[in-house]
Amino acid sequence: MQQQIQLTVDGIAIIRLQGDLDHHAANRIREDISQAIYQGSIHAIIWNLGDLQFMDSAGIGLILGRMRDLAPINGQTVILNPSATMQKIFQFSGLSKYIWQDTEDQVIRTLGGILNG
Amino acid sequence: MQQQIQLTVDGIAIIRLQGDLDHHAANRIREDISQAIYQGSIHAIIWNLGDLQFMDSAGIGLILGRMRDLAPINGQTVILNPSATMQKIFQFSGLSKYIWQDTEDQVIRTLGGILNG
Amino acid sequence: MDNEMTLSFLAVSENEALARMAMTSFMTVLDPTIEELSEVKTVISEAVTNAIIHGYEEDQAGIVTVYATRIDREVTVTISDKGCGIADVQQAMEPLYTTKQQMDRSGMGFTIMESFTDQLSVKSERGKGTTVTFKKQFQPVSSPFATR
Amino acid sequence: MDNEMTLSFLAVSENEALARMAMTSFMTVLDPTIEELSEVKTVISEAVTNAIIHGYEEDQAGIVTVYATRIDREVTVTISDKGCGIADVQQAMEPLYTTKQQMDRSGMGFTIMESFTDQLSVKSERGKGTTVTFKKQFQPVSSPFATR
Ligand SMILES: Nc1ncnc2c1ncn2[C@@H]1O[C@H](COP(=O)(O)OP(=O)(O)O)[C@@H](O)[C@H]1O
Ligand SMILES: Nc1ncnc2c1ncn2[C@@H]1O[C@H](COP(=O)(O)OP(=O)(O)O)[C@@H](O)[C@H]1O
Repeated sequence: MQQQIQLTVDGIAIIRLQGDLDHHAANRIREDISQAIYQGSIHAIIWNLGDLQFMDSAGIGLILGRMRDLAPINGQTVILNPSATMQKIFQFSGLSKYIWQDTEDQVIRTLGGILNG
Repeated sequence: MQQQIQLTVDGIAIIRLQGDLDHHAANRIREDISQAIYQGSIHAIIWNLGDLQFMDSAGIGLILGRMRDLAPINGQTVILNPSATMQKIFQFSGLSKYIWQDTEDQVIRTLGGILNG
Repeated sequence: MDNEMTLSFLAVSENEALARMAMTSFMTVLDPTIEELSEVKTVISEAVTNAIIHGYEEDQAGIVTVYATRIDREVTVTISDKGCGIADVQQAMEPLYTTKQQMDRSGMGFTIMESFTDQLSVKSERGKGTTVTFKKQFQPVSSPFATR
Repeated sequence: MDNEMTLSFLAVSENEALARMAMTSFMTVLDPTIEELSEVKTVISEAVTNAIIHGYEEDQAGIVTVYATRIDREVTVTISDKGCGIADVQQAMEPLYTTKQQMDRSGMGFTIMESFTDQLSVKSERGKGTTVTFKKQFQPVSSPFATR
């Protein structure tokens, strides 16, 4: 499991996950992600799952947990490039409305508009 | 496990192996290889292991077995691109003298010279 | 029976991947579709994680066992622990129900397990442990709809 | 002990890959070098294949068991069968000695197992079965010579 966290100047965290996201992996990356969010005064998180090989409900827990972190400031959550199986898991969990069919850049532009407008 | 067998006009069989070569896989490909050898009136075999992920002593058995098939006609055996671990296995088995440091094309030219000269 | 395996391991979270890898290899011969493979891996991962974090409450001395059999194109798998057990199985299986929300658990484990299997049964006794059994039927290899 | 697993399966040759996959996953936490990983996989493959083709003579009802433990950076693995056993272990371990040359066996299994492990012991009793135990010490992760 590897993660890459990028913070944009307008307060968006792009989290790119690679490998297998299970309970073991989620425990190892949660702290890093939370820290980045708090330090960067983040208003939105983009979860790019394009390079994620596997995800179970630990992924749902990780994303829901960060949505709770962002809730006080009305932060946005966007999920990109889930596999077919991940899409089903998001659907069961009521998270499919956060899946966008766009590229990272498009999402950043759209969110920038929402956040600044 | 996948194998690709190519027969040249001057009676050389190039066997390219992919994946894991264990006892299970060797059993599945032995027949194909033996048939190609007999049908093609082959004088030499080039084993290209460049895409082989794993090999245990079943690989030694497979190669030694085909050397025995070629022995009556003084056929040649050449091994290309073994991994570091495979090199050790060939060394224990006395087969390292069949490992050439050349490309397939170079070997074909050299063997062509030997076979026709 | 065409094949059978039993895998037991300590209740440490690195073994969630071990269980998935072993099941992946056990299914190889069936030439599963990408979705069949990832769905079964997900179910295994959910059940094994539950055994580790709920059954044994991360007491790493606990042993989790995965028992799998294959008959033709049907796989039956049992994941069991001898941990604390579940007081009310029906409640536990409700979507979003979790006793560990502070640990970022979503309560979706059983829902996912039910959705991704053809049959699922959960047996549990308090103080004795929990056993999850599921069946999965794999599509015929010739299926033109399969993405392999 | 830092981790422990037991994997049992039917003596069918498709399970040679299963045993390798499970061991690969068991070693992941050690971040092994490519050679450490492939050497241990080779040893597992040799011992499991022997149990299947020699121990049980391909009687697919036989059960092969792989038991692995890890303490720090040392892994100890036992591969056992309840098959026919070996009459003369010393002779069996000689390079090139094989009782199945007609099956393309090379007789190099035990030689490879000895070369790729730090310690190897073989216990066998005719009619009772065979147990191969080996230890492998992994290089410290910081080693600058390691190809990972
Ligand atoms: N093996 C188990 N042993 C004890 N309790 C369990 C076990 N599996 C599940 N449970 C209980 O059932 C609840 C729901 O499980 P699940 O749907 O997988 O969600 P989650 O794991 O996210 O909590 C858990 O929170 C736990 O209380
Ligand atoms: N598990 C086993 N049960 C019975 N006999 C065995 C077992 N393992 C090895 N042997 C015997 O020892 C011989 C040498 O084994 P090995 O060095 O692995 O070479 P190979 O498998 O190529 O024959 C085998 O041919 C077989 O007679």
